[in-house]
Amino acid sequence: MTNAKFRNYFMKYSRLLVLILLVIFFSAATKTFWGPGNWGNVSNIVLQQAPFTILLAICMTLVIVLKGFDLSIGSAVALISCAAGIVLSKTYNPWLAILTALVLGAVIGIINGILVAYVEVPTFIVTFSMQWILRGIAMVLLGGRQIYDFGPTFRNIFTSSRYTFLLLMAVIAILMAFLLSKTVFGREVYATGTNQDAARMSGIRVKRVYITAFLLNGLIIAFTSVLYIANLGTAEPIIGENFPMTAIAATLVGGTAVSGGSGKVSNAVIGSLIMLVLTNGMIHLGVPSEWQQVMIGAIIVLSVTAERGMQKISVETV
Amino acid sequence: DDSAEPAAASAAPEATKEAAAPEETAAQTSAAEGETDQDLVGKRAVLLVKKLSSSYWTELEAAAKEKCEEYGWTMETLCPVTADSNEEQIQLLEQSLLDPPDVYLLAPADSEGITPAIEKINEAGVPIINLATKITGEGLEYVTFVGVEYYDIATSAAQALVELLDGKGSVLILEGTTGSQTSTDIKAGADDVFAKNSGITVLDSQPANYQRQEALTVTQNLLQKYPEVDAIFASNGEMALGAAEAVRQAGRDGIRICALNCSEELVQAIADGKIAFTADDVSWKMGEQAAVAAMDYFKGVTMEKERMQDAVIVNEDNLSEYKAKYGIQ
Amino acid sequence: MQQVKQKLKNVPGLMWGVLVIILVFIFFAKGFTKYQNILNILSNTAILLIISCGMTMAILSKEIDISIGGVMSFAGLGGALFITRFENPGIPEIILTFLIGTGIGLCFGLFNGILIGKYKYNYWLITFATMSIGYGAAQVINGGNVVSGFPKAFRNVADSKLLGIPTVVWAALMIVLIMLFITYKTRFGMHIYAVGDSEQCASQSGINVKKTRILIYMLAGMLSGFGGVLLVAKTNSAGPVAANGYEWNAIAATIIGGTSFEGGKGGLAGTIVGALVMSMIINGLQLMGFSNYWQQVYKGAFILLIIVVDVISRRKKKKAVLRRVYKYD
Amino acid sequence: MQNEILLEMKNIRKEFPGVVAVNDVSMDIRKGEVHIIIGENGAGKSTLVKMMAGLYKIDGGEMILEGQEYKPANVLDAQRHGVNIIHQELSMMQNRTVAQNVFVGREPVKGPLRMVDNKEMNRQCRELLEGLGIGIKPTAMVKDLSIAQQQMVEVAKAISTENKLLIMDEPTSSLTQKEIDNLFRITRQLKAQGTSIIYISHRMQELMEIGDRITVMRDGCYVGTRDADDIEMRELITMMVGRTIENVYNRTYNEPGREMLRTEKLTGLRFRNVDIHVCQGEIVGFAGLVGAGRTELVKAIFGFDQAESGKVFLEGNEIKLSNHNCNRAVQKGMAMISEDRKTEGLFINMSIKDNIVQACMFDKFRNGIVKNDVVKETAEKGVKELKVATTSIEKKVFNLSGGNQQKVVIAKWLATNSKLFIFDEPTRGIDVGAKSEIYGIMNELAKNGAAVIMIASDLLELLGLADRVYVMKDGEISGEVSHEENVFTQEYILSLGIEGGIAVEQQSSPTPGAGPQDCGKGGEHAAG
Ligand SMILES: Nc1ncnc2c1ncn2[C@@H]1O[C@H](COP(=O)(O)OP(=O)(O)OP(=O)(O)O)[C@@H](O)[C@H]1O
Ligand SMILES: Nc1ncnc2c1ncn2[C@@H]1O[C@H](COP(=O)(O)OP(=O)(O)OP(=O)(O)O)[C@@H](O)[C@H]1O
Ligand SMILES: [Mg+2]
Ligand SMILES: [Mg+2]
Repeated sequence: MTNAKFRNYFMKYSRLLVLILLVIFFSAATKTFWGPGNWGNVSNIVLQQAPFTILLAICMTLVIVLKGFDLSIGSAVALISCAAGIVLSKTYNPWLAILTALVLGAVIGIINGILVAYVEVPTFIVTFSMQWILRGIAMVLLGGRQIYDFGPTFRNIFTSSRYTFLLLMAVIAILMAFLLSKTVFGREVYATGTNQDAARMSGIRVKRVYITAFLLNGLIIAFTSVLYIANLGTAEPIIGENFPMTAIAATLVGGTAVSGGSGKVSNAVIGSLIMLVLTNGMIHLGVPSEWQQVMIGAIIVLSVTAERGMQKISVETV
Repeated sequence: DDSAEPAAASAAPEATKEAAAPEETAAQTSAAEGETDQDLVGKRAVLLVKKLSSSYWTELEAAAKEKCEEYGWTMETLCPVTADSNEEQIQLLEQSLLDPPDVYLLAPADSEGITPAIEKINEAGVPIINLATKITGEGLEYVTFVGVEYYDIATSAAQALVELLDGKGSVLILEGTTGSQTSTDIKAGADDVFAKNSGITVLDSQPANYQRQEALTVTQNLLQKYPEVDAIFASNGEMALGAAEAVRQAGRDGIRICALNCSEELVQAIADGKIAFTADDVSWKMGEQAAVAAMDYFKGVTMEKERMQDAVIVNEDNLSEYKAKYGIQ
Repeated sequence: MQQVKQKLKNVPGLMWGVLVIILVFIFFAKGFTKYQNILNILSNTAILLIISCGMTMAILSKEIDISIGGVMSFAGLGGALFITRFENPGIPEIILTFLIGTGIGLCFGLFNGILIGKYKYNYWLITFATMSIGYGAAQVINGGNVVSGFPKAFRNVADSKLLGIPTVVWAALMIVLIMLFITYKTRFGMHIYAVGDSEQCASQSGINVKKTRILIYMLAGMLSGFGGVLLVAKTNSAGPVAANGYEWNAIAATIIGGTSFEGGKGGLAGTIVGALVMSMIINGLQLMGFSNYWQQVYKGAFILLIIVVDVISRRKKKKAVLRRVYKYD
Repeated sequence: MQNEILLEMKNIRKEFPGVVAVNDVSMDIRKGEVHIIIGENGAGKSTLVKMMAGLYKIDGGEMILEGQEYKPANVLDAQRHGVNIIHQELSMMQNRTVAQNVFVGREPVKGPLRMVDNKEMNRQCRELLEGLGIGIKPTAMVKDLSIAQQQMVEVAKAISTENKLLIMDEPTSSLTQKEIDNLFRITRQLKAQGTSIIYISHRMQELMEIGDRITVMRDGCYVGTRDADDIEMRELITMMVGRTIENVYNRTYNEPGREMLRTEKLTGLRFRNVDIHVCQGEIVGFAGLVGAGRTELVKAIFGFDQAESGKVFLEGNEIKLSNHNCNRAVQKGMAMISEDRKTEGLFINMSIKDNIVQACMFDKFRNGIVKNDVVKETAEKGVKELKVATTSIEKKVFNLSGGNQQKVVIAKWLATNSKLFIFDEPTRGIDVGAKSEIYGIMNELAKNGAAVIMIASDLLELLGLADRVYVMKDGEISGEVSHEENVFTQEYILSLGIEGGIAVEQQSSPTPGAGPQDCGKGGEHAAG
C-alpha cells in the first residue's frame, strides 16, 4: 500500500480502531463486560443506551455539518416528552401521542430553521435561546410534576421486545445515512455547510436546506422523546439537561469536524459507542466516580495524540 | 392554630411593616408585644427554594403558600433559574432586599455558601426562618431552623431496608449530585447503618445526580456488573424510579428498592410493588411549619433553635393514607 | 478611542434591542433603576464578564474554549482548599490564593494552547477534554465535596464595597480595561484578529500564529482561573461543578455582543454589552415577578429578540454601505 | 549592476504528495532586473517562488542570496532577508481595514506601553496608497473592496517594506488597464532603485512591456531563459506549451438567433437603468473600470443579489424579480462562472468530483437519489473536456493550481444544460494554453446556440471574442460597440468607460516594440 493510501485508510478508520481497542481493553480487564449471560454489559450498551445517544448525536451531526450547533436538543426532548405525556395520560392513545410529538418536533424544527435561514440568526444563539424557551414551556406545562400514567398500550409497543429501541434507531440511522450520502438533499447539506455562497451560486436553495435540516432534526428529536418516555416510563420537564454536551462529545469523538461540511452518521454512531463504552467500562472497572470524568478527558487527548503519532509513523515508515 | 382575622384587616401594610421589622432577633419579644392580632395580618413573606422542578419543592411551596394565605399574608417565591445554584440564590436575595419583606423563609442550596446574602439580610434586620438546609455560617442570625435531618432519614430508611432484608443481603447505593450536602448526609447515614449490620454488603455506590435517566443507565450497568443484588438504596425518589425501571427491564424481580422523598408517582409505584418503601422527608410539612414558625415569631412565642420534622416511612402500613392524599385509587 | 467608537458604531442594532429591553424593565420591573439594583446587576455581571474576555479572544481567533467552566471550578476549588488552611488569612495569603487559581488556569490554558496552537489539534476536542478534566479534577481533589465557609477577609475581595461599588465590579473593571487595551491597542491584539480573520494571511504576513494561539488560550485560562477564585470569594462556596454553565453563558455573551464564529469580527466592547444583557435580563425578569418557569421562557425570548433586532439592522446597514456611491479619485 | 547576481537557485526540487511540483530547477535573478517567469497552469511557478519567500521548505538543491546560503525558515525570515511576495491567491483579512491589512505583523507602535499607533499606521498607509495612485481610504474595510482593489492593497503591502527581491505572482490577473499602468510605473520605480522583481503573469503582452529576462517553466522543469528583447511571442508560447498555438481568439461569428436575455431599466444597489439584450449565438462582452458595477449587474440577473426595480426577460418571458433566485436561474438555464472563484465558485475542501456535480444534481437526479456512477461519469467527462490537470477526480480542489481550479468551475456549469452562460473574468490566472481552450469553449457554446455574457478586464480579450461590447461606467451603460463598427478599439472603449467622456491622459496603447503580436483577431482590432 502506498503511503498516502495507508494514511487515508488510517484516517478513515482511526476512530473505529479506538472503539475496538477500548472494547478489547474492557473485555480483558473486566469480567462483566461480556458476561454473564446475554452478552452482559454489551447488551446494555447496545440495546438500552446507545439508541438514545446515537439518535441525539445524529441530530447534532446534521446541524454541525451545516456549521452550527444545537444546544436545544435537551430542552426539546423535555418539552416534547411532556406534551406527549399529557396527551397519553388524557387519551391513553399512543398513536395520538406520537403524532403530537412529531408535530411539535416539526414545529420546533421549523421555528429554528426559519430563525436560522430567513432571519439569519447564528444557530448558536437560536438554540441557546430555544433551550430556555422550550424548557420553560415544559415547566409551565408540568411544573415539578411527572406524568407516568400512559395507559396500558403505549409502553408495550416499545418495551415488549428488548430489541425495539435498537431496531428503531437503526432504521432512523440508516435512513439518515442514506439521506446524507445518497441523495441530492444530502449533497446540498454538505455543499451548504462547506461554502454557503458557492452553494447558492450553484443553484442550491440554501434556505430550504436549512429549514429541511432543522425540520428533520426536530422530527428525530420528537421520535427520540417518545422513545425516552417509553423507556423511562415517565415524562418530566427536567430531562435532558446534559444532552447537548453528550451529543456534542459523541459527535466530535466520532471524528466529525465542527468547521462544517463534513461529518457522517457513522461518525455519530462510533462516537456514541466510544463514549458509552468508556463510561460503562469505567464503572465496571471500579474507577471511583470522581475519577471518571478526568479519565474521559485524558482518554480523548490520548487517543488524538495516538492518532497523530500513528499518522507520523505511517508517513515515515510505510 | 389560631386563624387570622379575615379581610377586614387590610391595615396599611407599609405601617405594619415598619413596626414588624425588629432590629435584631434578640429584640423579638419586646417588638412583638405591641402587636395585636390585627397587625399579624397582611404580612409579606418571601420563600426561597432551591428549584421548582421537582414535586418535593412544589409541594413545599404549595404548603407554605397555603398556610400564609390562611394567615392573610402574601407570599412570593424566589427560585434560581439554574436548579440548585448558590450563586443565583444569593443574587435573588440581594435583589429582594431592594424591597424587603417581613420575613424570609429560606432553603439555601449551600449551607455556607449562602452566607453573603444572609449577612445582608441580617443587616437589614429581616427575620429568617431557615428550612430544609441549615444555615451554618458563623455569626449568622436566624429565628429557627425547620427541617429534617437527612442523616436521620437515611438511617431510618436504611434500617428499614435492613429489616426488610432480614439483616442480610447485598445492596447498591445510588448517590445524588456529587458534592451536594444532602447527598453527603444521606450517603453517610446509609453507610453507617449498613456498616453496623455485618450481613449487609454494599456492593457499589455510584452517583446519578438525582436524575431518573442517569439512575436508569447507572443501574443497568451495576445490575450487569453484580449478578446478585438484593436491594437498591436510592437517595431520592427520581433515582429510585429510574432504578425500578432498570430492574424491571433486566427482569430482576427480587430486588427491593427503597427511596427517599415522596411523590404521587412514588406512592403509586409502592402500591404497584415496584418500590418497597420510601422515607417521606415531609417537604410539605416543612413548608407549612416554616409559615407557622414565622407566625410564632411575630406573636412573640419563644423560639427553639430547631424545629425538626420526623420522616415518615411509607410502606404497606400507611399506604392508604398517602393514596388518599394524592387521590390515587 | 476612535476604534472603540467604531466598534460601538458596529453594534447599533444590538443597542436598540438592549434599549427596548431596558425600557420594558424600567416601566414594568419595580426597582429596576434603583441604585442598589444597578449595583446588583453590575456585580452579577462581573465574573461572567471576566471570563467572557477570554472567550471573546478565543472566538475572535476563530476557535472556542469550552474548557472555561471546568477550569473555573477546578481553580476555584484549588484556591478554596488553599485559603481554608488559614484561620486568619492576611493579604499575602489572599493574593497567593488568587495566584494559585490563576496559575491553575494558566496550566490548563497552556495545555490547550500547546496542543491546539502548536500541534494543531482540533480545538473542540481538546477543550472538551480539558473541560472534562477540569470538572473531574475538581471532584477528585476534594472527594466531590463542596468547600464552603471562608474567612471574611477572603470574601471581602469580592463581597465588600469600595467607594460604594462592590469590589467584584472593580476587579472586573480592571481586567476589562486591561483586556480592552490588549485587544484594541497592542500588536498581540491585532494579531488575534489577524489569525481569526485569515490564518493564511496572518502566517504569510509573518505573524507567529502558534505563539498567538498559545497566548490566547493561556490568557483565557488565566482569566478563568482568576474568575473561578473570585466566584468562590463571591459566593462563599466552592463546588466541583460550581461554574457549570459558565462556558455557554460566556459564549452567549460574546455572540450577543456581535463577535461571530467566523473569526476576526467583533470585539470586546460588544462582549461587555452582551454580558450585561445576560444578567440584566435575568434581573429584570425576576423583578417583574414572573414565575420561575416563565422566567426561563422570557430569558430565551428576550435574547432572541435582541439578536433579531441586531441582525435585521445590520442587514440594513450593509445595504447602506453598498449604496454609498464609490468615488474614484 | 545589471549583471550582478542577487539570488541563485541550484537544482531546486519540491514534492507534494503525488506530484513533483518543481523538479531540478536552476536559475538566477540579477540585481535590479524584472525577471518574468511564465508557464502553463500547474507548471510550478508559484511553488518555486513560494520557496524563495519562505513559505515552503525546499526538498532538494540550494539557494544562494548575495553569495550566502539562503534558507528562509519562514516568511518573516525571508522578509528579514529582503525577500517579499505578493501572492497569487488573495489572502486578505476581510473584516479588517486596509491599513490593518497592509501593516499586519509589523504595526507601528508608540509609547512605553507599545500601543499600536493607529493614526500613524493610517497616515503611512494613505501615503503609500497615494504613491500607488489608488484612492482607497486606509480605514475602508477590505470586504467592501472589489477584488481588483484588494489586489492593489496587496501590492501596497508588499512594497511598504524595503525589498531586495519582490515577487509578484500574477498581480494583474484582475486589474484593469489603469491599475496595470500604475503597477508598471511602480515596478519601474522599484527597478530603478535596484530592487529585483520576479513577475509571474499569464498576460503575454505585459511581459514584453515590463520584463528584462523571461524564464519559462513546464511541468515543474526549467525550460530556458531569454532576454525579453530577443524573443518572439510565438517562440515563448511554444516553449511554454510545447506546441504552437496559432490563433488564441479563434472567433467565428454566428448569426445572432432568438433573443435570450433582455433587461429593461434594471436597477440595483450598484447599477442603474440597465437596458441590455443578449441573443443566442452571441458573445456579449462587458467592459468597464473596477467597480463599474458589472459583477453586481450579472449577479442580479442570476438571482444571487436582489435587483430593486426594472424587468428581466429570459427567452421573452419575464422573470419575477421579487422571487428570483439562483435556483430558478439555474432551472431556467442560466450558468454563472463567478469572478471570485474561491468564495463563490468552489467548494475548496471538496473533491473535484463533488464540485463538478454541484449544479447539475437537480437536473440529473430528478427523483432525488444520487447515482454514484453518473456522478463519476459527469466529473470525468468534465475533467477530460477541460483538460484539468489532476491525477484523480477525488483530489481536493484545494490542491489544484489556480487555472485548474477555474476549469473545475467551468466544468461544473458545462455539466448543466444551460442556455445562457455568464463568464465573469473567466480567464483570471489562466495560462495561454488554457485561455485559448476556454475561448474555444465559449466559441463552441455560442456556435451551439447558447448565449454568452463575458466580463473581462483585459480589453484585448473582449475585442477578440465578443460580438458586441457594452461599456459600463458608474453603474450605468455608457455605450455599446459591435465588432462590425470600426470604433471597436481599446481607445474607444476606454473613453466610454472613463469619467469625462474621451480619455486623454489615459496611456492605453501598449509601449512600442513590445506590443501584442498577432494573437488573433483581437490584436488586429486593437492595432487598427
Ligand atoms: N499545497 C499543495 N499540495 C499539493 N499539491 C500542490 C500544492 N501546491 C501546488 N501543488 C501542485 O503542484 C503543481 C504546481 O503548482 P503551482 O501552484 O506552483 O503552479 P503554477 O505554475 O503557479 O500554476 P498557475 O499558473 O495555475 O498558478 C500543481 O500540479 C499543483 O497541483
Ligand atoms: N467602492 C466600493 N465600495 C464598496 N464595495 C465595492 C466598491 N467597488 C466595488 N465593490 C464591491 O466589489 C465587487 C465588484 O464590484 P462591481 O460589480 O461594482 O465591479 P465590476 O464592474 O464587476 O468590476 P471588477 O469586477 O473589475 O471589480 C462587488 O461585490 C462590490 O460590492
Ligand atoms: Mg500559480
Ligand atoms: Mg467584477
